Amino acid sequence: MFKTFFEGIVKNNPVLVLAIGLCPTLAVSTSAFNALGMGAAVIFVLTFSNLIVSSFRKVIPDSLRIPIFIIVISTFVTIVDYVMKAYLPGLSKNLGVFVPLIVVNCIILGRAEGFAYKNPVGKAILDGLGSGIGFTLAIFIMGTIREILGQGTWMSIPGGFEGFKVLGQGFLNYPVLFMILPPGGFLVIAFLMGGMRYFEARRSA
Amino acid sequence: MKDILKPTFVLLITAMVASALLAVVYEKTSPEIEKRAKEKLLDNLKTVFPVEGAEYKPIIKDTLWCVEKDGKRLGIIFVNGMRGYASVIKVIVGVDTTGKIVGVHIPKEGLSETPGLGMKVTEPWFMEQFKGKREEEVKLKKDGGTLDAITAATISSRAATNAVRSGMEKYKKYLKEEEKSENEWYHKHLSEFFPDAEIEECGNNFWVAVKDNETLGSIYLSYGEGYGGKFGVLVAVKDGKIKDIYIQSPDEGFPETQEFGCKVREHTYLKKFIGISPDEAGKIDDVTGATITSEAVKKAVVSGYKRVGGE
Amino acid sequence: MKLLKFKGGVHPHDHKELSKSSQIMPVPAPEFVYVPLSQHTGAPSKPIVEKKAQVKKGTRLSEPVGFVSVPVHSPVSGTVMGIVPYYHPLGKKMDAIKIKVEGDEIEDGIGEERDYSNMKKEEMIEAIKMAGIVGLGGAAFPTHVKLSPPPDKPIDTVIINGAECEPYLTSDYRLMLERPDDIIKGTEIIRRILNPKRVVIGIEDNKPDAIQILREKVDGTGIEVVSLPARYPQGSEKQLIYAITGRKVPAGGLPFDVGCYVQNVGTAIAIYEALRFGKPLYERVVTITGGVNKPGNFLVPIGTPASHVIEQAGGVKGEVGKIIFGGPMMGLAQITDAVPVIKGTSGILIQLKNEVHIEDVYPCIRCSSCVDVCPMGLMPNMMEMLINAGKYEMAEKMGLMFCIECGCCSYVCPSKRPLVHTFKMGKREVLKRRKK
Amino acid sequence: MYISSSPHIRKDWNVKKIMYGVVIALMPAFIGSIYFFGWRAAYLTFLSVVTAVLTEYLFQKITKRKITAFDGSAIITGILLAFNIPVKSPWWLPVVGSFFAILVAKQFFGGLGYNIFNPALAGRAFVMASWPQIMTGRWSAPLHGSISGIDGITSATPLNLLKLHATDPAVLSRINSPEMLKNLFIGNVGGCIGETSALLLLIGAIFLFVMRYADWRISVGYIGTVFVVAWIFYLTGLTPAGPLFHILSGGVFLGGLFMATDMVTSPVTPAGRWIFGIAGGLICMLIRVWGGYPEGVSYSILFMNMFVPLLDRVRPKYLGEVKK
Repeated sequence: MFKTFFEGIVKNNPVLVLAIGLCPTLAVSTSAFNALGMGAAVIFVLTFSNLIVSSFRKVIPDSLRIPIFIIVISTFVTIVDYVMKAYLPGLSKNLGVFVPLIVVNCIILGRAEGFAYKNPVGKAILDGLGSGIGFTLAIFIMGTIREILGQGTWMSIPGGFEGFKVLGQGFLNYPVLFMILPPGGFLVIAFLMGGMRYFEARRSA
Repeated sequence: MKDILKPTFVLLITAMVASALLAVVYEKTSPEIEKRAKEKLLDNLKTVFPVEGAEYKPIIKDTLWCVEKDGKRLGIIFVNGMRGYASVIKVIVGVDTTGKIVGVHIPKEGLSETPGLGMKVTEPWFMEQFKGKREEEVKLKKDGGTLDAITAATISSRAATNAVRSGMEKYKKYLKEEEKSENEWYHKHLSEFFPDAEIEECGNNFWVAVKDNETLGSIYLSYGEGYGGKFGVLVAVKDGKIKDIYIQSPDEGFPETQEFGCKVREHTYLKKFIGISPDEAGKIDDVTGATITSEAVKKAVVSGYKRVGGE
Repeated sequence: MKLLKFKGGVHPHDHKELSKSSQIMPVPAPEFVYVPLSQHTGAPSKPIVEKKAQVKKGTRLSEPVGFVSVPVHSPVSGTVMGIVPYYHPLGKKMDAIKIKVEGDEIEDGIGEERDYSNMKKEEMIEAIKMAGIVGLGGAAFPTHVKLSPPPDKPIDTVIINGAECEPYLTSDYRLMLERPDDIIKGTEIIRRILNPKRVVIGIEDNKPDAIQILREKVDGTGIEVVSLPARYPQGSEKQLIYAITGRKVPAGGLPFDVGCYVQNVGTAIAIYEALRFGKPLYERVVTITGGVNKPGNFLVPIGTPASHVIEQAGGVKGEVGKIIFGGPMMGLAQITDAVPVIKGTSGILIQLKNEVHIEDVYPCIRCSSCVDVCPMGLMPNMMEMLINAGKYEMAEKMGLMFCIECGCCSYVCPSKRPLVHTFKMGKREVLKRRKK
Repeated sequence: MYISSSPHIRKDWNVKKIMYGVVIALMPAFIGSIYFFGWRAAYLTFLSVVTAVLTEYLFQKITKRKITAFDGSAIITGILLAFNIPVKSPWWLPVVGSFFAILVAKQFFGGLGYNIFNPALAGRAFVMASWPQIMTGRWSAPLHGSISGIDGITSATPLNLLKLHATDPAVLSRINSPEMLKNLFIGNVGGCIGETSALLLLIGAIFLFVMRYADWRISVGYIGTVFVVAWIFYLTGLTPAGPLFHILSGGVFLGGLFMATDMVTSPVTPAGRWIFGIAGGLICMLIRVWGGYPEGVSYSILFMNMFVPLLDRVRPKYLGEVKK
C-alpha cells in the first residue's frame, strides 16, 4: 500500500525521473520559498483531484473522462489561486501565472488518467500525496540550490523574512546570478537528473 | 439520442457542481483579496507621500491621486510606466505642490528586469535619490542630470528616471491648479487695497480695481526667493506710485525666520515703499539682520512691476 | 586545351628519388613461386594443371570463369607442386599454384614476332584476354572488359595514365623512360580497337624527362602528351578524366559513361607484347623502395614471394616495420614477407620500424582538412561519424560508396583517425546489407 | 611488423601542434595586454589557464578517462576566457569562468571535439550573466592611453560611448576621427584584456591562416560582414560610427579571428563557413545597434554555434553527383 506513496517520491519522481511538469519546475524554482509554495499548491490539487477522480471513477463515462478531469483539476486550481491571492499575496505575485497553469501540468492530469481513474480511493490519495511530495522535494531542492548560489540566501520570503545568509557577505555581494536565470535552472535540473540516474544505476548494479 | 443526452447531462452536473464550489470560494476570498489590494495600494501611497492624517483622493483611477489634508491640497501621487530592459518599469511618485518629489517607489512585484542588475531599481538607495528633485533634475548623470545610474544597468535606470520625469510633465497641470488654489491667501487681501472697488482679474497675477467704470489702480503679485524659500508680495499701485504693499504672513506660508526675516513684514519697513514708484524700490534700505529677505522683497516688487508692464 | 584542376588532393613528399634513376633489372626466379588464381577484379580463374605437371614460362595455368575473368600463366618453368592456400596481398590466404622452379624454358611460340595488323577487333580482345592482361596500375581490372564498352557508349577519348601519383613508386616512370616506343605501339592497338577521337598520355609534371621523351616519340601519331600538375591522387581514373577532359564520371558510373577509357602505361606495353610476341602477362615491373639497401625497379615473375624480391634489392636496412604492397597512400600492409607479387603489385615499400608512427588517435576536432582534401568532394568526417554510429544508410547517402579510398583524408587528419579503414569497413557492411 | 590500413604516411601535424599553434598565435595579443593593462593581465590569464588545465585534468582523472588535459586545447580556452574579461576583475572571476567553461561547456559534452559551444565563450556568457556589474562596469584605461580612445571622456569604452553617449556632440565629432581609429587599431583603449589590439590579434591570426590552423573564410566572412553592415547602417544613420570604428572596436577581431574559427564549433564545409561567418557578423551588428548590450560578438558566435550541425548539411556536391 505505501509502496505507491514512496514510488512517487523516489522511483517515479515526476520531475527527476519521469521528466514531466518541467515548466513550473524551471520557472518558480528561483527561491526555496517559492518552490515550497508551488509544491504545496500541487500537493493540494493533486491529492484532491485524485480523490475526486477515484471516487467517481465508476460513474465517469469513458468518453468524457478528459473534460471532466480538466474541470475537476481546474476547480481545485482556482481554489488554490483565490486562497493564495487572499492570504499569501506576495507568494501569489511571485508564482504569477504558474499557479493557474497547474491546470495543464502533466503530473496532475497524468496521475488522474494513469492512476486515480483505475485505482481505489485510498491508493489514489496516497499516490497523489506521493507524487506531490516527490514534485515538491525536487523543486525545493532546486529552489534551495538556485537561491543559495544565485542570491546567497535561503528561504527568503517576499516582503518578509530576509532569508538565512548561508554563504556569507562576499557571496551576497557577488552572487552567481546565472543560477537564478533560466539557463541556471536547466543546469541544476540536469545535474539533479544526472545524479538521480547515477545513483539509480549504482543501486541496481 | 441517449448517447448524446447522457454525456451532456453528466458534464452539466459536473460543471454545475464545480461552479457552485467556486462561487462559494470566491464569495469567501474576494473581500479579502480586495482588502489586501487596497491595503497594498494605501501602503504604497503612504510611502511616497507620508503625511500624518492625509487623505488620498483618486483623480484618475489607479493612476493619479491628490493628497489632501484638512481640505488643503498638499500634492499629487501618480503612477507611470516606461519600457525597461525586459519589462515595463512602474513608478509611483509623490510630488508636492511646489513641484518637488516627495518620494518614489518602484514595486518589485511584476517587475522582471535582470536580477541583480535592472532589478536594483527597486533598491532603496536608488529610489531615495529622487527625493526633493525637480522635474529638470530628474535625469541620470550620464544624461546631464543629478541621479546615479545602476552599474551595468543603464537601460533600466534610464527607464525608471524617464518614467518619473515624463509623469511629472504629464500631471503638472494638476499641480498648477493646486498652486492657484493653494495661494488663495492673496484673494482676501486684494479687496483690502481698494475697499469699495471691484477687483477684476487680468491674469498673470495682475488685477485691476474698477469703480463705476473708472480704474482706481492695479494690484500685482510677485514672488521673492528669500532665505528660507519663496514668498509672495502683493503690491497695489495707483498713479504709478505704490499705494500699499503686503507680504504673505507666516500662516499663509511665509518661510522666513521669525526673528530676522519677519522684520520685513513690519509696517516700519513697508512704509518706506509707499508713495514711490515701484521702479525705485531698489533704493530702499535693507532691514538690519534680514538683508537677503529685504533684497528679495525689493526684487519682487521691481520684477513684478516690470512683468505687468509698468502699469 | 586548358587543364582543369580537380578539387582537393594532397602533396605528400614523393620520395621518388630513391628508385628513380635505377634501371629496370630482371629478377632471377626464386626456388618456388606461388601464382594465385585470383589476381584480378572478378571471378577467380579455374586451374587447368595438375600436381606434378611440367610447365614452362608462359604456360597457361588456368582458364577464365565468365566474362570478367582472366587466366594466369606460369612465370617460370618447373613442376607444379599443387594448389595450395597461400598468402595473398589482399590479406587472406587464397588458392595459389605452387611451382618448383627448374630450368628456364619458354613456352613455344612466345617471343616470335607476329603481324597483328590484320587482326580483327574481336580477335585482338580475345588475345588480350587470354594473355591474362589486367590493369597494372593497381586495381587489376581485366583489360578486355574495358576494351568492350557497351555499343551505346562509344569511347571518344583514350587516356594513357602515366601520372604515377603515389609517392615512392617509379615503375611506370622507368617504363616511360626505357620503353616509350612500346607504350606508343600499345596505345596504337587500343586506338585501333576503340577508334577514339582523341588519345592522350597524361604524365605528372614532376617527371619532365618522361614527358619530353614521349613528346618526341608521339610526333606524327596524333597522340597528345599532357603534363599534369603533380598532386595526389592525379592518377585516379575519375580525377584524371576530369583534369584532361573536364568531364565528371557520374557517381557510381564508369569512365565509358562519359566516353573515356583510361589505361596504365604498363598495360599498354603488356597489350603490345601480347599481340606482337604472344607473350602473356607473367611478369611485371615492381618498384622495391623505402628501407632497402638498393632501392630500384625490377622485372619480377608473378608469384615471387616478396622476401626474394627484397633480397634482390639488397635486403632491408634495419628492422622491418611494415611491408606495403603498392604505394604508401593506397597500398596494403602485409603480415609477412612471404606474400607473392601479383599482377596488380606496382611496388613494394618497406618502412623501417622507426619510420612507422603509431600515433594517438584523438577525437575528431572538426578541422575540416579531410573535407578540403577529398578529391571526390565527400565529407569524410561526417561519414566516419555515421559509420561509427551504425548509420550506414545515412553514410551511403553522403556518398560513402563513391569513396575511392585514396587515403587523402587519413593522410591529413590531425587527429590521426583511421578514416579510410572505417570507410572500407562501412562499404563492406553496406554491400552485405544490400545482399540481404 | 605492423599491420594497418592505408595510408601508411601521415601529414606531419597533429592536434597538439594545432592547439599549441593557436596558443602561439595568441601570444602577441597576450604580450600586448601586459603592455596595455599591466601585469595584472598576465596574472588573470595565468589563473585562467591554470584553472582550465587543472579542471580538465581532474575531471579526466576522476572519471578515469584518458588524460588529454595537456594537449593545448584547455590552454586556449583559458587564454581566450581571460582575454574576454576586464582587467579589473577580481581574481576569482577567471577561475570560476574557466572552471565552468571546461567542466560544463566542454567535458560534460564529451570533451575535445564534442562540445557544441566554444568553451571560452560559454564561460564568458556564464560570468557575464552572473556578474554583469563586473563584466560591464569595471573598465580601466590602458596604462598609456584613455579608456575611450578620446581625451576627456573617461567613463566609457568606445562601444559604450556609442551605446550611451551617442547624442553627445563632443563624442560624435570624434568617434570616427583618425586619432580614435588609430587608438582602436593599436589597442590603446579600454576593454577586455585581450580584445583591444586589432593589430596584434591580426598578426597572430595571419600565422594561423598561413599554418592552416584556422579557416580564413569564417574570419573574412565575419569581419567583412560587420564592416559592410556597419557601413550600410552608417550611411542610413542607424549608427553614428563608421565601419572602421565598428570592426576595430570591441571584440570583433578577437571573436572573428580566434573564437569563431574554433574548429570544433564551426562548420566543416566551405559554404557552411561562409554562412557561419556572415550570419555571425550580421547578428553582431544587430545586437550592437538594437540590442541591450553594447557588444554583440560573443553572443553572435554562441548563437551561430548552435546552427553548426545544420550548416554542416550544406555539403559540397561530390564529384559526379547525380541529382535525384
